[in-house]
Amino acid sequence: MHLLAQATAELLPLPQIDWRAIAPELALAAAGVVLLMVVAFWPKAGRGVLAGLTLAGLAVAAGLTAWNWDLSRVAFEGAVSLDGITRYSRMVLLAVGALATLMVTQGDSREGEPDDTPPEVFPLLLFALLGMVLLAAASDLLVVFIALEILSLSLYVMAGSSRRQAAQEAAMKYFLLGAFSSAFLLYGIALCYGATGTTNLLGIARASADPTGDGTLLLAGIGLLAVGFCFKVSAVPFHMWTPDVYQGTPTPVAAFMAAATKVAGFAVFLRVFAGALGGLVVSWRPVIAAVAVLTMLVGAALAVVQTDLKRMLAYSSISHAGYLLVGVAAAATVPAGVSASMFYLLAYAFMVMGAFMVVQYVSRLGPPDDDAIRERSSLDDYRGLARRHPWAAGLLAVFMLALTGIPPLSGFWAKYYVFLAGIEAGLTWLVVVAVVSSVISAFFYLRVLVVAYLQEPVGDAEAAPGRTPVLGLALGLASLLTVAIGLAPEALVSAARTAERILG
Amino acid sequence: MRVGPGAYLLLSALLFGIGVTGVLIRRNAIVVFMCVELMLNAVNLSFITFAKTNGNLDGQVLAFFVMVVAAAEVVVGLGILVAIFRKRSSASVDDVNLLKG
Amino acid sequence: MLLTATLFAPLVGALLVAFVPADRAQPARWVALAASLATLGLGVVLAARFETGEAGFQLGMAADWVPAFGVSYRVGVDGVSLPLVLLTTVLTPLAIAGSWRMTDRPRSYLGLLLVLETAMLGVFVSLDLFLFYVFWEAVLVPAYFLIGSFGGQRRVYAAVKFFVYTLLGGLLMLVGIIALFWLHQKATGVPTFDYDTLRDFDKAPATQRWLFAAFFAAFAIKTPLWPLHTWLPDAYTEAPTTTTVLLAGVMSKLGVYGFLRFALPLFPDAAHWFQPALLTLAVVGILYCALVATVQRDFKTLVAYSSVSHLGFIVLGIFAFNVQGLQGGVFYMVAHGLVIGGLFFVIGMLEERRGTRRIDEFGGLQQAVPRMAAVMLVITLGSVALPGLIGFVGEFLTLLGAFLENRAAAVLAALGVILGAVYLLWAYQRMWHGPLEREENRALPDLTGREWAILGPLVAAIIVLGLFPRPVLDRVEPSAQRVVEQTQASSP
Amino acid sequence: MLLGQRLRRLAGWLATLAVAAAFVVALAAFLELLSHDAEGRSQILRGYEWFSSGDLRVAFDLRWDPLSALMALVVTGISGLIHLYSIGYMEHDERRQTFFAWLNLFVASMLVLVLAQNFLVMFLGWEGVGLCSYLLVGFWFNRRLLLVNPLGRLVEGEPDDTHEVWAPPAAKKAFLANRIGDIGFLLAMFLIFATVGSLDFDDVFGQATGLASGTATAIALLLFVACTGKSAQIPLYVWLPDAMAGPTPVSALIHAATMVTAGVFLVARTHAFFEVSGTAQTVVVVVGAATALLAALIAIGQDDIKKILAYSTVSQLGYMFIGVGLGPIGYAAGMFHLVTHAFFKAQLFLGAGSVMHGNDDDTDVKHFGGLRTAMPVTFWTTMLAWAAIIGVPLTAGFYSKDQVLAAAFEHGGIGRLAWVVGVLTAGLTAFYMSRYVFLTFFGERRWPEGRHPHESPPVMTAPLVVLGLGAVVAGFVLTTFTGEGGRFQQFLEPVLGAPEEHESLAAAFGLSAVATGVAAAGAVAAYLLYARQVDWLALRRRYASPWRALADRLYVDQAYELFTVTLGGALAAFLARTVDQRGIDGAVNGVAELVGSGARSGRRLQSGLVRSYALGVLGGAVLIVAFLVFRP
Amino acid sequence: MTRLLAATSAEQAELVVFVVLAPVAVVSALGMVLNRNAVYSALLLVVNFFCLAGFYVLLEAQFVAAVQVIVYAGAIMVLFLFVLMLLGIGNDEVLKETIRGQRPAAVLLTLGLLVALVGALLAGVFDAEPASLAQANAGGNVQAIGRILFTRYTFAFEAAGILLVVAAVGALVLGKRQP
Repeated sequence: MHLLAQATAELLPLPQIDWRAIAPELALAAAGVVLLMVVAFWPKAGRGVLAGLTLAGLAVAAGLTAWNWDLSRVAFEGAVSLDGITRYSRMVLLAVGALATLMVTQGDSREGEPDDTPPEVFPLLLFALLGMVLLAAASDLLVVFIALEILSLSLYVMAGSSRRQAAQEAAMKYFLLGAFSSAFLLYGIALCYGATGTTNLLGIARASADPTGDGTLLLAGIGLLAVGFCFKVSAVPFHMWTPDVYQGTPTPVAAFMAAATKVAGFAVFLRVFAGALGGLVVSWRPVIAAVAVLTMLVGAALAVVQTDLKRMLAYSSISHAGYLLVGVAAAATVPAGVSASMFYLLAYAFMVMGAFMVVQYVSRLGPPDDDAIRERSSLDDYRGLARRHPWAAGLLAVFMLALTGIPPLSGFWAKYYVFLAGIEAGLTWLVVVAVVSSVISAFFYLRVLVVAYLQEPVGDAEAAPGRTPVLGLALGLASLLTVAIGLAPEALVSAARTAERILG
Repeated sequence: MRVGPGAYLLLSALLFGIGVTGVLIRRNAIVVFMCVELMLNAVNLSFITFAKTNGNLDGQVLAFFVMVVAAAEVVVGLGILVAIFRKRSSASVDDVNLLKG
Repeated sequence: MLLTATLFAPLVGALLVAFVPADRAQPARWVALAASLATLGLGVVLAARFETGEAGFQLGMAADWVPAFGVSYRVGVDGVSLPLVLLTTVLTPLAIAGSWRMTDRPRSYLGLLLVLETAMLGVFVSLDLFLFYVFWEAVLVPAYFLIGSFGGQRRVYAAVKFFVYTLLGGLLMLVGIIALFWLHQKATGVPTFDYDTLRDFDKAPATQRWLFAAFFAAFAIKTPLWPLHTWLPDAYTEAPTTTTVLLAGVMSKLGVYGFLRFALPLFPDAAHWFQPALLTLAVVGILYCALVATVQRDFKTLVAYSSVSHLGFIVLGIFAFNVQGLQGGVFYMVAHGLVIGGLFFVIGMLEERRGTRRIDEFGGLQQAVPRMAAVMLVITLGSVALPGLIGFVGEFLTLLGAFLENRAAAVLAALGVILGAVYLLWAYQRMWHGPLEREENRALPDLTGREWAILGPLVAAIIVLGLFPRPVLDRVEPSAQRVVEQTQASSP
Repeated sequence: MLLGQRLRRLAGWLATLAVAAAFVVALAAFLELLSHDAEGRSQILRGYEWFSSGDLRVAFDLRWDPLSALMALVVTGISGLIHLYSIGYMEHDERRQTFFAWLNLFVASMLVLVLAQNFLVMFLGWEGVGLCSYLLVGFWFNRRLLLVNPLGRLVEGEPDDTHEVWAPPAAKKAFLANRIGDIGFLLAMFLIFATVGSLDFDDVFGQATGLASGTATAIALLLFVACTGKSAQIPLYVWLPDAMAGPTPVSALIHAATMVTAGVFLVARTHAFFEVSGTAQTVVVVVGAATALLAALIAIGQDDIKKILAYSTVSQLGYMFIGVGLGPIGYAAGMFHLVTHAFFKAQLFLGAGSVMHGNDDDTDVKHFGGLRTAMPVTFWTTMLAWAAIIGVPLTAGFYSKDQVLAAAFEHGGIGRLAWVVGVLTAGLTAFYMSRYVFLTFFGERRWPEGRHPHESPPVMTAPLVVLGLGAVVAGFVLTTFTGEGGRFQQFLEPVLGAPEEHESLAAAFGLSAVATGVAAAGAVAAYLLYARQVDWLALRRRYASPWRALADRLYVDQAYELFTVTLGGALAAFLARTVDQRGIDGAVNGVAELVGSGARSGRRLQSGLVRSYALGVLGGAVLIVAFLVFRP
Repeated sequence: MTRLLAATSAEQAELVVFVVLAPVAVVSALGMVLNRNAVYSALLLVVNFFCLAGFYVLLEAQFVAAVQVIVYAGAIMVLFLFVLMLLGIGNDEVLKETIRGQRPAAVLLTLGLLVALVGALLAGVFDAEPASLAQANAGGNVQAIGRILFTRYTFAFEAAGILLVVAAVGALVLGKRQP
């Protein structure tokens, strides 16, 4: 027996598993599996139960994150690294997950309609989150790729699982384009591997540092990596899926995508470009800067002419990706770039989720129609909202102004911090473009308020949205965070500062 | 005269390009998806080749993982396509454009 | 602490108003009025505690806000800002009283007015550039809703135009502020937005020009300077009249105050470098807008253009870089605030009575409402800067200051004085003189007690401060002197 | 001063008493002043500080010296009488108390003007009287008043012999003309402060002599611009005739006796600058002479009695400017003429007012005739004033005008020219004044049926008498002591300085003989034309076009109107409609439109087709990779 | 001597196999893209995968080659065919392009991509002397892969497990509850 153990040991040394490092991920995975079991063997379990379990899982994961808070190391032979980016994104992602869970629990189907998302959406949500935290923590391109696939597949399914036709179309577009772009990403990984002989970020950093060879192969790989990441964070010209998908998918899922995918995507963006490839910044900064300019302007400009709020939010999220790219462009040379981007992600996540929550609330107004191909999110549905649902309108105003970047709301500080980073990195011209873009974007954020506040309601009063306690809770949290971060950003800013040192 | 890694890499790039073209010009969703698979395999070829030039096995392991991922993708992808096809019996990617603008 | 109380009292009032049940308009009105009067009281105490003859900032208070960014909450008043603070606290209660009759969502309206007051006060008292910017942008929101949801026909267009236009300027200024902050941090390693610190740390002239340009964008749009003025007639005309009172009376001062408090002392060299350009813009604005005003058919629009023209004088005075100009500029701000407030109030009262503002709808009103006519005459003459009335002192000093600095500019601007008399007196003649031809104008009621309560103080101030301007001027002078010294170009 | 309805009847008396009191005080102060010797004759009353900025200090200081004393006496005296007159004249107006309030406000401002010790306080009064003139001219803001069509109902295609105008435009015109002048005053003050560093008279005049002549000229001319506005000289005289739209007492007080003479006073007060700059003096003399001649010409063509008197005023003011423009030699003469003119012109206006009062407010000489029996007092007093103005020897006008001309002649150079013009004008003056008198009081009755001309109440006639006598006596009284180095001149010397030498009696006599002769010729001509049975209307028709030229004020007003109203209005409209809305605002909105259109086209790319999206991805990838591989 | 001959012969063998397989791979890929019948496309793709498997063998990746044949050519492609048959969309597809300019754009951009990639490869490892995997593969390719798979790639391996779970759940969700 003992001998056998010895034999196997020398034949196949047992791997060192650093359980603690991945405790939160494990918790998420476990919760996901448990939920799967519940869904499978207790079909009559209400959404409340599932939501409760999900939240419990998230809470545990959050607790473990806190437990790991000042853990700072590279684990699993460089597969994952625990540093500021990891823990900050974990925190944000778990919070976003909780809000998304609440939204999903409420659902956006009116009384008398079947739920438009199956119960499996809860475990899928957890798995998606798992993929995202992994993505944020991954310090090996292979893990990046796998984590990306985990979250993408979960999201494809969450989108496609709705009975609405638009949702399935969205799922298909998202899937085909996602697979297409991940092939590019993969090719990028291959080229990086070919150029450096490893997929480990530390190794790549080391290899890219030494001047042997002109590194063209590596640069080509970087370019393709950028393509993959830009697609995930929906930067122009890889953005075109975004409006269709956000508009088509059920609002809770869209909100989750808009907030969480960005967090994870930019976390990895920062880790790879600002961290591992920081040495090559002179080569890739022009690319990122150019993409940023396109993203900011195109996103803002196209949002102006939208007539559907979900779609408009999609374009606005594109332009916000542009601002974040400013942070990324700055990050390689200016530490503030990293913390600015992380803080921006935090603020943005809650703003945009809040906005989508209002959308969800409004989409419940009006009579049930089971075979609607998509939800009611046209701007016309918001006419005179202030007269009939003053609270919803008020919250909408808060989120819109925050997205515009009006002080003292969270969005303002985020924007400010990114601008600061940009100027510190000597990218003032880029910041000026950002200013122009945010002026353009003011147009459409205001347009929403114009419709909600300054126009008279059309038709007779719609049916009440029914009781929406859970959604109300979610809205309360989101708005509270948006305002609170705006009034007292200190703690979260200094927390973001700790993310500036990137391990591997 | 012998076959250097360049040949394999060129071949891989060529296959990748063919896959890309396929995605762009085919309308049958399933064929489009097959083209994506072709792209992945082209990349795999690169991985294996690079594994040889680098003299380590990581490339082969990566290729293995890629196959796993591809398998998972196929399952989900085909699921989605089937679901869509159930709603309106066409597999043409051009027919799904409710969402635009 | 007192200052902080003054600053946030209206905000508290707004919250209280929000808690009044939706269907009860009257209590909301009283709460709002009480809040604004309380603010006025605090403002008066502030003025009483103010040390005349002191040049520096007084009654201030400082606390950390976001140390991570070097952002602090620092407020204080000096001779330049105190009169403007008082102006704000005086005009707001009047505006609230003026909107007493409003029946369309009075709660939200009054609440927004109070929020606007806090924001504008904040701009005047901030001594931290970041805090200043925060208040600067915060002004936009209530103003936007006031114009957009309570205004006239083209209110949405006007509101959005106003918002976007001003936001553009503000953001460019933000870039400037950040750059300044960063330069200072790079030079000294200390992250701070503190006004005095950033002013005293010396900057290369070339850099100054860029930064000045950034600040200029914000201030020139807000003031507004020609040719960035086109948002203003729309906004003033479309906004409900009592809002216009605050926009024209106080908000239009934010821009010039910004020049005076920030653009000049922070970037003296650049200020000198840009001086000719600014004087030119000011003069062009004075003449151009005066001419344009003469042919307006809507009296509100006419007054709006006159406001642009008058602000040109203030800019002229400020960019004279001498104590007469600056002191006169500040006094002119107060004068303009009171006078134009009165003008808009009277328009509002006429509109309440007749439902129109078109000049040709009136005529011979003096016969129907002699008291109103008399009040209007005083205000109008105050606006055309008749000696002995409030307008004159400011206009004289600003023009004198400009003359000492640049004679051509002053001479041209003086032509604007004539034009000012032209359009205002012509309008007065068309509306109040002549025969009472329109039937609907015959039965107009004269001023009510409430309206007396609004206009009385204004008229009194216009006359008293015209004959005894020193209470204001003496407090302004030392600080103005200080600004002049700070604006001395380091490299001639 | 706004008294309640109940006190309305008392208002007039109160106001009159107030002014009378002022007069008494002034008189007392005057006598007290005489008690001092020449040096002690300028006292300064310190008031509170108005405002201060930097080294600029402005206080409400008042100055009491011979010049201001003289003006103060004239102002309070004349206006006292006119207040009294107004009680009767405004009897039936329900806004009497307002009228008197403004009238008193005027007197107050006028006193501030003349008593000021520094430029800014003077400017306060300067603008104040302008304001009162605006208010009082526009007093009947809604009453129709008839302006006489100069050609009468005698030219084909003239349906009506009158057309209506409103007082408000006249008031506005007056105010604006004054405003233009005031800008000159303002700039003058700036220049003074810029060069001298103070606005106090003592400081300023103390240093005036040391000024560079260029600066002095600039200051002097700017001040003179103010004078042309206030005192209705070329080019700004056009407001005064229109200002006749106001109540007649106003015309008498403001537009004849006091306010319009403020310009003359200003030149006298600031003579220091003019003396440093010969150019400025020349300008003053030339403008004065030109105005005198032009106005006299136009006066001939007027049928509206108030207009005749208005142009006559303008013309007489020209005389005064000739006087004060000449320098030390003429100051006394100019001021002298100012005083005498105050008497007779006030009388003439009040007389005209009395005529209107008795003729249903008609102002057309064509509608009068033979009134001397109907209104004897008015007639006789007017004759006295008439004598004074045309310069019948021994009347006030004779002395003062004579002194002005003498001074001009003696001054030599430009003065000689001014003398010629002055003499010519004297003739014209005699002509049009006689025309006025003959057409109004002599000849056969031309007034329409149903009108019953009647004499005015004593409260109105009393002032007429006083002023009429004054018109005759004033000159005599003042001159008997004058002549060589007479009292009047000595009295003013502390302020205005002494002339160099005196003219010989013979020369003076010859000169006055010439002037008187020309005047007599003018009077006779008028008599032949208007007092005999000549059909002057027929003549007027025969020489229609030259007549119309005169009647239409030599088209000056039309020219101004074309320039300001038409062209200025067009420019303003162009700026407002085209430049502002299309140009600037168009650009602003254009930017927004640009974004919008760009977005709409960009929207078309968002076709909803997966394959085009994939194309986008591929395109981006190609660009990025290509850039990184083939790095520039 | 003999070893040398052997070596060269091995290289020659590699050359021969490559020269045979490469065209087949390219042609089958092109066929897959251009064939209007989806089923044929699938079959051609299978052919292509077999060729790739062949290359893997040449590149000393026997394990991956085997997986390629079993998993890919076997399982995955069968799944494809199964779905094609199930949905009955094996019938011919109209090849007429409907989006204007799509095809030329596609071809041009692809060529551009190829140019860029080839540029990168030429600048990079194009003619690098292939290192031998001999010592890496010591004790057999499968064992070697297994060793690093369970040491350095443990984490990725576990993550892949999660991925497969997700895929399974996804299939479940998408498959069930269709009306």
